[in-house]
Amino acid sequence: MSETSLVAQGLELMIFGMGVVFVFLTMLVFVTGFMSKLVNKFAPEPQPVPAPARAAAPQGVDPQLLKVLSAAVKEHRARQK
Amino acid sequence: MSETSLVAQGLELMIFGMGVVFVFLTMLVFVTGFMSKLVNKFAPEPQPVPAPARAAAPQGVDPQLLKVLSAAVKEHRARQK
Amino acid sequence: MSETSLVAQGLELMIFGMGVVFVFLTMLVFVTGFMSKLVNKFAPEPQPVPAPARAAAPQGVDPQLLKVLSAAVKEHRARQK
Amino acid sequence: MHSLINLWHDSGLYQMEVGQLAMIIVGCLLLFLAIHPKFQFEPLLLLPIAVGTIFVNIPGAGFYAAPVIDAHGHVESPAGLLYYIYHAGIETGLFPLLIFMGVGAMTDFGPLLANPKTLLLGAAAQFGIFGTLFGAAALTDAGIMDFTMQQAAAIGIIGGADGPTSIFIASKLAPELLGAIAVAAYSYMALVPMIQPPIMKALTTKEERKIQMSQLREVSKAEKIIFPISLLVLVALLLPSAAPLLGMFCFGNLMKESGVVDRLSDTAQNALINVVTIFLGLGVGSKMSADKFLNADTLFILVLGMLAFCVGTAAGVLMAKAMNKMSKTPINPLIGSAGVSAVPMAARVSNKVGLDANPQNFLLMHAMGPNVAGVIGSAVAAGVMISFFG
Amino acid sequence: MHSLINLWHDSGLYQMEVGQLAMIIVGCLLLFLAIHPKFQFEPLLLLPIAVGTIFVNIPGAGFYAAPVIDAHGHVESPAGLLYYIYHAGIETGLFPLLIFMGVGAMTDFGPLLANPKTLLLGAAAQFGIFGTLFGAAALTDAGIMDFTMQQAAAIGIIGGADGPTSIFIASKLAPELLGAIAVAAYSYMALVPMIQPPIMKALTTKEERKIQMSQLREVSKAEKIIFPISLLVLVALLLPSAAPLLGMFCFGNLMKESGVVDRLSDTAQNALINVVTIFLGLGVGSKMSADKFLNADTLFILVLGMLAFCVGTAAGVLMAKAMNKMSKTPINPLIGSAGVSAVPMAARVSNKVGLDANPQNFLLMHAMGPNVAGVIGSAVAAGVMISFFG
Amino acid sequence: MHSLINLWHDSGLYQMEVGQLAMIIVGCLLLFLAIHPKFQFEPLLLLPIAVGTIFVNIPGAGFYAAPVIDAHGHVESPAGLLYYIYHAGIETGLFPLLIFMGVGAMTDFGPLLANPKTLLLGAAAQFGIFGTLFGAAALTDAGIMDFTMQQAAAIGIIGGADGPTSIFIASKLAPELLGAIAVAAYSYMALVPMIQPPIMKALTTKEERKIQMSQLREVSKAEKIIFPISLLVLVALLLPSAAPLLGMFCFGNLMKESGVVDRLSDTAQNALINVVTIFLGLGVGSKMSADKFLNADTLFILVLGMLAFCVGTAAGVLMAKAMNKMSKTPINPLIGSAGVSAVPMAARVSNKVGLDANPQNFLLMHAMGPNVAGVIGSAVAAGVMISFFG
Ligand code: NA
Ligand code: NA
Ligand code: NA
Repeated sequence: MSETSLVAQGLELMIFGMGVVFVFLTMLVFVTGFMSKLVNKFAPEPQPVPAPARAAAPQGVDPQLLKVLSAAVKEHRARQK
Repeated sequence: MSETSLVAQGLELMIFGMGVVFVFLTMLVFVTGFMSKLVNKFAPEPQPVPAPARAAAPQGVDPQLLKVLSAAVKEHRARQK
Repeated sequence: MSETSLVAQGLELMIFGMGVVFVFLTMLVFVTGFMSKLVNKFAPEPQPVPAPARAAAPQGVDPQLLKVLSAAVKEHRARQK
Repeated sequence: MHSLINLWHDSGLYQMEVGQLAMIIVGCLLLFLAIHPKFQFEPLLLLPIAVGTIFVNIPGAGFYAAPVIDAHGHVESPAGLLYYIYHAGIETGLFPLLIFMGVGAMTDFGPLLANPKTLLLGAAAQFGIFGTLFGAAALTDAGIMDFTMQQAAAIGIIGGADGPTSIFIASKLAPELLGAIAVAAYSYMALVPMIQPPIMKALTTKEERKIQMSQLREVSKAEKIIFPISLLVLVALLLPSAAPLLGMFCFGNLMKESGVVDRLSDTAQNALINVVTIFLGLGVGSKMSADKFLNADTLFILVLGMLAFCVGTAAGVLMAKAMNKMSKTPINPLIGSAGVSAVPMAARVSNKVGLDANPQNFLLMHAMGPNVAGVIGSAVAAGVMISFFG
Repeated sequence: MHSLINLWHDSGLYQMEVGQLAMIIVGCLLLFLAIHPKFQFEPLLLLPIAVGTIFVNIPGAGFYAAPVIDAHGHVESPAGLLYYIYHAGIETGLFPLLIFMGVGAMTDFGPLLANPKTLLLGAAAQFGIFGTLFGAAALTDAGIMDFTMQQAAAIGIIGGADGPTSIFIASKLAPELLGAIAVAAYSYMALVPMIQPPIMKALTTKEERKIQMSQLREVSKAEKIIFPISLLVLVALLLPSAAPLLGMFCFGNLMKESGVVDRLSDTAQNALINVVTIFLGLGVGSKMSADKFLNADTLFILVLGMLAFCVGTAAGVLMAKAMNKMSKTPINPLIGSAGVSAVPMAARVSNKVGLDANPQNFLLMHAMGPNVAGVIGSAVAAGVMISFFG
Repeated sequence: MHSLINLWHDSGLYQMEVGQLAMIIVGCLLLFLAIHPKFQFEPLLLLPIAVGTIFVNIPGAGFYAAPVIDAHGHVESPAGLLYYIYHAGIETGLFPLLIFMGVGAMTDFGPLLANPKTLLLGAAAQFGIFGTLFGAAALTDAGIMDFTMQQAAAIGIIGGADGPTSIFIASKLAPELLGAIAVAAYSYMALVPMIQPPIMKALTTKEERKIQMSQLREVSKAEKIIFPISLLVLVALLLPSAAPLLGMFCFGNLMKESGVVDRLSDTAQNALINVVTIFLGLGVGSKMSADKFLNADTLFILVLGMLAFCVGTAAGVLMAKAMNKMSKTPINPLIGSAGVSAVPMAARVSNKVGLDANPQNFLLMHAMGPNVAGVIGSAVAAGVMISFFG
């Protein structure tokens, strides 16, 4: 490596590096596509899981409180009649 | 240790180990019982602490909840009119 | 240092230490005052930021919310009558 | 081009040995067991172990490379990630001890304090450890297996059904078996609902399984605070070699029960134990190299580990049967199986088998006593081993 | 008095060299850029870096003092805080790897999986890295600058627009430039909303900017779980030198997507990454000493780093233009610029420039694909460099 | 049997020396003081210290065993838990510095900025430190005690009423006294409500105690952000030896006040400080061995430490009296006692004694200024000592 000029080395690393990046990511495109096809063929999702409870209450809204709240709402409606 | 066969050593460690385990835990049974008696004699608990507030609201008031709450209040007021 | 007695060293460190502490904190008084003047001259705060939400609910279920909640419940009951 | 050839020589495809490939597949299999909804075997540990397994078997990635230090003490090239993790946290024993502290801070000794006799069930179930140890020694003498006494002890500890204890002992007595032992321990802990019930049913009559136990008394806060201190002092007096494990366990529990350092207890139960769990798993995975895992020893470890679970379960149940016969108050023998630890899975299994026999029979809280006693019991067994070999 | 003279000789006023004073002012300037509402340049990293810069330039404070060990191995005087942080976390590569794990646990590969072709945009944008590297090498050959090949590579990686990758590579290839490189990387990431739009507009027609893309399909949970494993295996087979960075990234993402270790994923995304971020910033700051920062190299690094961002942006946009011409489904060239990474800032820039051209054109989710592809791309580029120089 | 004899020889009962037993009892006593509702002396530190005390005095448990390394650098047997904790976190000074960062992130300099003159109260109260230091030196010269100058300084710092500062200085100047100094510091901080009021009342007239102070002005966000930077720069210029402590304090405060790195500030105030507190306490406990604690020095330390608190309190009150006489705006002398630090306990004591004299007199916010000034003051004093002995 000591012989070649820096610019030659830079050129080599540039071509070589971009080549590897493209080859790797192109292979990843195919692997991903293949994987997705396999998954959707053999393990199709029964239905898009809504998981609203988890999404809506990521941390700290505890069920206890929700219970209290819905009880309050119910009571409220009952009295409203 | 190099003289005795592995099976003899294994037997020794087995008997010895189970012995220690039983002795230790048996002593712990007595120590625990004795401790409990002492505690209940000299420092009987006045009443089982209920501590409901803390259990009900573990962490964070989340915005979601506030939204739900204010929506409920609005609805309430609307119906009240 | 090996020559002087401990009491002399102690005296020196005492006078010297208290001196430095006072000089440092006195300078800090001036620096702070100067800084505050500069800030209030060149970057006066438009208005004292209330930021009540953040201050009120640092961690845990904040009392503010509980107040709001119980107030709502009271109001609700009062109107119900 | 020259660099292209270098890259090819650096690539996994060129360097990969068949053993490494096999271990990467093993890693993927462990991931499957950790993640798939049908299994979900102790994913908190098994997932990081699986990833560590894959990492350490990637040829040329240097995850377990040793550091290169020049003559002046300067680092020429740093070590790999798993090298640092293993040597800083597992070789030193720090990670298992911190896990024990966190587990202590999550443990409620209430049911045990309400019925301290159940400590004996936790003692009996440790026969799984020592019986297996003896078995491994005997089979080695018979020429069937080839273990040292230390290795036999490290394999036996799988029967303690307690992950951190297994890792702590294996890293001291037989680090070369650490990977297989940890995987066996966590897998069988996850398999408790399948391993235990047949044994429990075979050793008990239907009548015994129907036995209802009298409700546990309330335990006061003071008792809960003094218990870990008493246990710590008892360990100090009788079995100091068990003091690191049980000491950290008691420390964690004391932080929780004292109620005066809630923020520390919280951190011990959450941020700290989670960080340590990630690193512990990766570090265990670092021992899952092909030469250490792909051999007959691993197979024997899996067989002996399973045996240890079965023997421990049986010993616990038989002890509970005996205690039921001698005790005035009724004791359902099904709670004996919970003495192996595997908290809280084993206690739930006791409860479930009890409910099968008698839909009114709620054994969960009764089984929690022997369950946490099993943790103490296997830590005591670990102390015996450290003292024996130390 | 004697001690008064000592104190004066110990004071900063007496000892301070002009370079140190200048660097403290640089530190204050970085603080200003991190904190002032008009800038707020990546404050999570820039604030600790700025404080570390001030710390390390206080004469006599010993923040980067080496430890003094006597002949028996006892510590006579301990090292400084930043010395420990740098050597434990940055020299070893641990901190960038842990950050990568946390970032993985925060990343959603959904948009990428819905449109895997966008991976190619993440590839193209890495031309910023290699073009700049070539430029630095050429300018050195021309006698304008004076960098080694390793330094050129470390500077080029700024174009990856990914902070931890830059720090990881710079600490390996050119630790003497680490401070300037990290500051440039984080500053330009913060400046993406100003750097990219002119380039994006110059390289696209108004018609192209108006192109609406078809809605992304739903991606199943199974795909999201299998993707990081596939990526990890691919890295293992093809480019092991990229395995530390991408492996930890995949590990973090797998913790998140598997859904079975939520508490670990949570900790990786919060407590752990926060602690590491504090230390990483301080550690980077420890390399901001006057002799390393106040020289022409820093100026060149800032210029070349900016160039790298511009070239990467342009390459991404041009690649997207080409793909739009070849693809059946329309591809808005504006999403190409997101391939540089700078997640999620660059994707937001694509969205904003798209909205300027067509108020109905929501590109955000489409740009998230190339955006995370850019992270993978620059980690691959980093792997190439490690393999090249290793 | 042989192994039974070994076990007996390994047991605590066989090995325990009377000093170790006494120290275990001391540990239990500290637990009592930390946990019992009547005391609850700074439990966050005292509980881990107490547990560490018990740990290190268990004979044969090896909590403070040194590692055994063979000739090739391989670990033959790892060190004990407390050995690692002490050498990694206390000997290096890392733990006190991280605590200081966390405390900085919890501190509000608002009251101090509204009335910067109160910084002088924080200065005056440091006379507790230097007066005690002088006392210890004089009593040693008189042959009553036997301390070196370094030890005298480390004892004096107890009067700073600031735990981490005490530990930081003691670990540098007199590690052999660390245990006793830390226990004294934290215990007396907890006893502030009993130590201070008599002194405060003795030195003030009822009229003085009734003085109401004018309401503090609002302090802007910009001032709060610039203050820690100013303080850091002033330290850099004048007293670099105080820069580690005050630098980390300012860093923490800047993270909080800047408002741009809330997640880092959060972690510094919670997960990180909690983890470090656990380890700091255990590490301090590791110095509580019988030979270091059960001697006359400890007694003298307890006496001198108490004296330091009293002298500091008195100096603060007298300074406040003097300032009240010279100042145009009224200053209640009771806020002077808060200058010792012990945040926020000492400020609450000022408030309470004020309320006793005049139920309309709310001094809490006024006392918070000198209270945080006391932290700065004792860190400055620490810097003086490091410079003097360094
Ligand atoms: Na067990
Ligand atoms: Na990138
Ligand atoms: Na103080």
